[in-house]
Amino acid sequence: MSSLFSKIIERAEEVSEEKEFDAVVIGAGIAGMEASLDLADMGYSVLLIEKEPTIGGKMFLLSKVFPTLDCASCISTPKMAAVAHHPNITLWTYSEVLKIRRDSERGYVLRVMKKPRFVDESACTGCYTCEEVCPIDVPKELDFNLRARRAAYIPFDTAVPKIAVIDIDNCILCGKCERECPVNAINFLQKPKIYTVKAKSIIIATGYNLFQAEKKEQYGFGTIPNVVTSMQMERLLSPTRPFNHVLRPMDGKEPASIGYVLCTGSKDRTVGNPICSQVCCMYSIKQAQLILGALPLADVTIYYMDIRAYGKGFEEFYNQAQAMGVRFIHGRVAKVEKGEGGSVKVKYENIDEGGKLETAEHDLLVLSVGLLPNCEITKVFNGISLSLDEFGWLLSPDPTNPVKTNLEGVFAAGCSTGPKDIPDTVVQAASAAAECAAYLKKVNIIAEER
Amino acid sequence: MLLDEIKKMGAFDVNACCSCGVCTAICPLSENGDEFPRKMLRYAMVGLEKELLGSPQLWECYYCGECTKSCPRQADPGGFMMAARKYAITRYSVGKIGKAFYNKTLAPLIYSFLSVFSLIGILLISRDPNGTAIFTIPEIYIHLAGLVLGTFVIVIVIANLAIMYRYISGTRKFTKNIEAWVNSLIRVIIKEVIVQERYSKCSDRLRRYAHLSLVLGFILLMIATTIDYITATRPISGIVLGFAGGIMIIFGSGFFIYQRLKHREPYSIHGDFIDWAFIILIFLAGCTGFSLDFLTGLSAVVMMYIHLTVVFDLIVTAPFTKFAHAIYRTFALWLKEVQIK
Amino acid sequence: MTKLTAQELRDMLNIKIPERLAKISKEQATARTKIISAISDRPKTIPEISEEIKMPVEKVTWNIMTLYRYGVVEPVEKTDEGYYRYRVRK
Amino acid sequence: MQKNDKKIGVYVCHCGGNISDVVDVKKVSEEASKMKNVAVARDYMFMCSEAGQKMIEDDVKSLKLDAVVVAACSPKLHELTFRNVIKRAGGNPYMYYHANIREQVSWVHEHEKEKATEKAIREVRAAVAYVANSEPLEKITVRAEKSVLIVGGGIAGMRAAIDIADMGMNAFLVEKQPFLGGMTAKFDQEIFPYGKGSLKLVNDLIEELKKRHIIVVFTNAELEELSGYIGNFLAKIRIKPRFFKESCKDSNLESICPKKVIDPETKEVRSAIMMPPFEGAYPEVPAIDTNICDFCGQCAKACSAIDLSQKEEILEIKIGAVIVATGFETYTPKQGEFGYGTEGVITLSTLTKILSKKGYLALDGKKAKSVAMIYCVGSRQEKGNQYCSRYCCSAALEAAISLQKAGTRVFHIYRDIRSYGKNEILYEKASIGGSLFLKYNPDSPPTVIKNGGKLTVKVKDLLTEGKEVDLDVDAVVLVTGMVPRENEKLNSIIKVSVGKDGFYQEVHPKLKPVETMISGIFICGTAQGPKMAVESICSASAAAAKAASLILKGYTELEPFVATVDPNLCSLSGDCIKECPYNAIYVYEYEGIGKKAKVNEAVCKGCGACVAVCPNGAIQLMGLRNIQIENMIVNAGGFND
Amino acid sequence: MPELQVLVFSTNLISDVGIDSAGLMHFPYPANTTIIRLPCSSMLRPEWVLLAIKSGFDGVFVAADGSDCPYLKDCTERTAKRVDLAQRILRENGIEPERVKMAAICSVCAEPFANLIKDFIGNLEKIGSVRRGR
Repeated sequence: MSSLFSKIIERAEEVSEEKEFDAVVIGAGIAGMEASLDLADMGYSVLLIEKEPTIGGKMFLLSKVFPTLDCASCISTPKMAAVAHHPNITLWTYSEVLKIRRDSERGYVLRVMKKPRFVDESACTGCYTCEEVCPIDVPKELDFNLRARRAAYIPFDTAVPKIAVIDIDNCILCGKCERECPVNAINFLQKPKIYTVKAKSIIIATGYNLFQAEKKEQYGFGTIPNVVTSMQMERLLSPTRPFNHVLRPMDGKEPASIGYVLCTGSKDRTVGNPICSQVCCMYSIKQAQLILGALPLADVTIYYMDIRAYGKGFEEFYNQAQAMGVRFIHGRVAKVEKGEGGSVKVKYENIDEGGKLETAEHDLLVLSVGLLPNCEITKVFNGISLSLDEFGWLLSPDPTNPVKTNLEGVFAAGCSTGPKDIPDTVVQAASAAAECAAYLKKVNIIAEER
Repeated sequence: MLLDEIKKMGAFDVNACCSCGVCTAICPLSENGDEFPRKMLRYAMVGLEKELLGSPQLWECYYCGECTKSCPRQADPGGFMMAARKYAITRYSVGKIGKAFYNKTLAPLIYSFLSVFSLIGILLISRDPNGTAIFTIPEIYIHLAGLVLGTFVIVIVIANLAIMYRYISGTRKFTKNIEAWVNSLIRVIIKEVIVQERYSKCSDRLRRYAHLSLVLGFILLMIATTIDYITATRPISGIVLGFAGGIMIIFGSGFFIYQRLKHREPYSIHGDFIDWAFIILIFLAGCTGFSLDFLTGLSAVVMMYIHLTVVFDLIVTAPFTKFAHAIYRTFALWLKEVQIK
Repeated sequence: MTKLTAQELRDMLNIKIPERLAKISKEQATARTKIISAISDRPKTIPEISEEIKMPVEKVTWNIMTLYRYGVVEPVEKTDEGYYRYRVRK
Repeated sequence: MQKNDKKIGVYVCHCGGNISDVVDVKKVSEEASKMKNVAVARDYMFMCSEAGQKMIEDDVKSLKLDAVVVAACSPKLHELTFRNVIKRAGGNPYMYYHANIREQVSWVHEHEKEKATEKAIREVRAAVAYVANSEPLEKITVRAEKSVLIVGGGIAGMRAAIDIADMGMNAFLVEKQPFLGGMTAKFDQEIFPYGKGSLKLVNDLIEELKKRHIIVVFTNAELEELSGYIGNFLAKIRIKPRFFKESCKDSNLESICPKKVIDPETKEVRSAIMMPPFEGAYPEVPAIDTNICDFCGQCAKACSAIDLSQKEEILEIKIGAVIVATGFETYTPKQGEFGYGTEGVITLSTLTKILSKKGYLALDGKKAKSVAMIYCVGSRQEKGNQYCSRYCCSAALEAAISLQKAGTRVFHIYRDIRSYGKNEILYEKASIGGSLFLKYNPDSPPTVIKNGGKLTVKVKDLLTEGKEVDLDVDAVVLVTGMVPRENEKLNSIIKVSVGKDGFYQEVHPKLKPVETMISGIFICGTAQGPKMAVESICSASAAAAKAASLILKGYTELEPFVATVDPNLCSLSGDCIKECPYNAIYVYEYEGIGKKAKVNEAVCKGCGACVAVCPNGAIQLMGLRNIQIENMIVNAGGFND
Repeated sequence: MPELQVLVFSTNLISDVGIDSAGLMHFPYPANTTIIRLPCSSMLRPEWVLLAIKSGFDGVFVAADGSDCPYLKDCTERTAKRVDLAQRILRENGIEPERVKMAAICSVCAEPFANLIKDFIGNLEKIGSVRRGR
């Protein structure tokens, strides 16, 4: 079935005017934003490209962040605003890089498609009218399908830019939104626009993909109710939560007992990912603490293999969770089964307690899903290739300069080279900015000498 | 070192184990208090030989492969259990004779020797007192030889079981109630030998049927042979039972050979000489025995010789080869039933 | 009044609306109406609504939470079993 | 009184429930709207969001607000955000007060909702009183020296220096030891998954460093004094003499030197002459350790390159920023801690040193057949270092793999194996290579016993039903972690605060991971906290990036919160001059007024100590003038209404 | 008796952070507090304490920087001098000098702060409100 969107893509028009930037940053998550801001502060012109309709990546969807427990929005939203307002940063959301080729004279030439939102960006005020009148309910991706959004929607309350977008593949073209829009911003005749962009350097900050929990069949995600992923739990705990409280997605009950299955999709050769995802232990511990804040009477049990509280302040945070009464059980959950009344049964070996085989029942089971590479971008490189390592992350060949890739002038920031927590991501993004700035300086000197 | 010894028997990947416990929790047979396979792995890795050999759990496993399929480190715990059982067979056997059967050069030699020995014996026994009809065998000699052989094997088996009991009684205590012992034995024989109830918990149903048909086939053949022996003729009941038993054995062993050739399931990937010898001998025993009912004349006699040789090989080596698992498993399950928790 | 761009696009690309979407839109509308009418007399919990309108609990939850986020319904109180009762927002 | 025609906007944030679940934000904004001078008062879900910011921006423009109050989270998070909003709207960013009603109200008074609301109102009232008396301020622009001082010549310091140079600034690298390379050079271990040894990493960085003439390297040198402020620091560097004019061909020098000492780190005997410790070391010239040398002159007789008359120098340099990359020290176990002090019990750092030299472990000449590694020694302790040292699990696993290659069996006695990320492969490799892992409970730690020349480790192995396992081994390796470098002197010079764990404290782990409370001073590498080599390098270039974004332009802007003297009120009591810790106040001849006190804005840090002692209230802090504080005090309670 | 009211002077970089951390870690303390930030506690002019009492506050708590102060090594001593002076002024005005108290609050002193402020208010309750006459 050819989707409507693909038909519209065929109507794409080329924009003849070429744009030029010192650096193009691909991916506007926390890493992309940080790298862009640093470069922009140093005076370089930056084009920040994001394929989603809003910037912010995954961080702004989180509840609070470990180990300081400050709210993720409070850190990411101001950064998002700063990116949007910085005079040296050009921000293209809902845009995709189609092709990148090397040009000996000018560095890199990119073809970038700005997808149509079917909403006039300059007119939209983000008033939600279109979303309210739209008749189509679609699972909301940014709430990990815990509730619906509409086919015409504003991605998120704290989205940047806060502009509506129409999901044309789920649209019935009824025109209700168009009729109701108070500023007449909706225009279904918008076409995709393809730009040619010249850039001296590129920073890749495409982040990661979450492990798709349904692939681990034994854990029953998608088939057993009340088995959720940690990202769904993150949403349930966040101040912008989709529900009115921390509730089970099956029947809206307040869970009295919550289990966490660590290493879902990590350290597991049966799903093809032998490495550790670095963050799951800590975010699970954090969520456990938050749950005890939201539901003080709840029991929280974490099934782990090794607790990896390795970063600054992490061990202390882990100790704090233990002191709060979070139960830690050494043993990888083998099987998840449906219990009575929406409960979820887990079977595991309690290794540290003499290796007893045990079954526990929880109201809600959270699968702490791992991080997988998101390096699709390597496919758009034309005539040159950007190398990946054996696990599918971007290859960083040189330990003296870990943000460098195999291509000159292409740098990696954040999770593109491997799983990372937020502090490491921010540090690495700044590092990429430094190396990029150093590279730009060199390129400029060479250009001047010519 | 213990682990190295076991690794020689096939547990090639066991070192990869990181003690996550998935194998134990996924195992359909493992139960609270008698967990396996991870504990068995640990005993072997840490070098706790007494604990390992004293674990009846070794014999509870049917190697369905669930643990191996779900092992995140691909440490093949199922393969380890198999290897550990082989190791236990060598350790339980009197004078550690069993070890020879797991030696790649010794084992074929032993089998060749046994086969030649049995052939000569058969030929000797089959000599007519008049010295004329060499190829007619009075069945009484065969049965007699079988009886001697049987007694010999049974004595060794009992001695082996005594060794096994000593190990297991080192790790657990048993009831002193004789009645309980007897009742448990009957229960175990019915539930675990004849019906193989526990095996039904494993997911691969076809494999269970194959195994069950092997076991039942053997039992049927045993009954048939006994009937033959007692009646000294071939009554119709014996023929029917023998016929059925033959088919069941051919199906069962054929299935396992096919699986091994296909190399798809975890349990069929690795296998050394002794595994193949065991299963091929069973298959041959089934086929030759079965064909006896259809053949006449010289071909029947030749087939009979082959059949007898194969059966001889199988039975004489039974206490030292995989065949022994039938008796060790039954014994282990029996001991589990009478143990005091 | 000028023609809607939605209509124009439809005509231009000769688009037929997939049945899937038409069905979704109809189903959603009836589901919403049913839920709202079920709680119009008094606030109810999700299992109660599910029982009353014979709709799977998962579906009721999904719809209730969507309606809650769009400001149509609101939680009132929590039952001892840990369920919230929802009512139509005045 | 002040002119009271200011228009103030008050914005109360819900913080998505963080505040509004406790504080009745509607009531706060309602009360605020009744306050004097308040033109508009609103509440909103997330003031810091794009939409919230736009709301304020629009109000400032359309209502022509003079000043703004936002009542939200801690000002440490968003004060700057909202100042920028006002700036964007065309207002003066200093006509602003950030009332903290989250950390200091809603989060602590959860159970007293009404009183919390009242407190929030008081805070807003104080804030309104503040801005009602505020006046527009401008940032102070200070010319910035486009050069950076990097303290520490390990991998982090070298990386930072290279980046600083490459971005177009001058770099001064100061290393206390006679040679560059730091800790990484001492442990040659493969860096996973790069397949490169750490010594190679050091050598590569040294090569890069040498290529850049813009980088000035001082070895055998220490930061002696640091004065000034961001963009205009003045650093005094003490350079100790090497006593070598050039490299010396005679390799026997070390034996000629009669002074011998056991090196505390390598435990090896060395002389006072320190030869380059590895091939490619920088500088290539040897140095004499003055702590040991008694200037007997024997070496000078043997080698003409030695000049014992060299003198210590003190150099003054002007710099715009400082990057502190002083690294870590390895934890030294206490005597008896897991058998430490017994023969055959060594630390991980000793093991790596031995492995890098020999490739195998041999004690008493015999190759060790088996080794037990005890993890978390000096880390994750209930008493002592609570933190996890991050690198040790992976480093120990790496060492185990090398040991196994050499035929040594390894037992790992651990608590949690923290081989995070791709390092998990090391864990797997060590496992497959034959390592045995035994997990211990910290409540019953393993014991190391030496009996008749035999080492035995007793451990209750949680993985094997808690059974006690006795391991007879040839050596025990204590997997020791990182401890902060003790550096009292440097700490007193740079005044960067130190966290509970003893490492330098960053401003915020996510927002400002390499910045310190003192603007212009950055931290990176293991000085900030335990890290792997590659992570150290990343944080070093991050620090370089942050320094660059501050000073690369050649000027920097400072907050205008400095003291200022009203010469008309000043009686030149001299109290403020005495009180100022930065010598920022001096006597100045004002035209037509005469000699009065005056403040050097660029030096003043705005602590306000002078304000307190002025008998006349003549010296005041910009942005927090006495009248503002007094008005806050008078109005906050609202008791006089 | 009207509820006692306490004015707290905190410092931007250290003690305010400590008070924030009481919030972060949810260590409750009485809500009848109002907090005003100074850059450093040594900025406190003694007469401000008198002003606070006269403006209706029943007590003033000075959360000093202690040894963590980024500005001054001897911050505590300097602040102590100011508080001494403030007590003298209070006494001269017939007000109990116990109404002002100082303590060093470090940036992670969440629990100590909560306890100190509770104690301080407890002591004030013995003296009573300054507004008792009103």
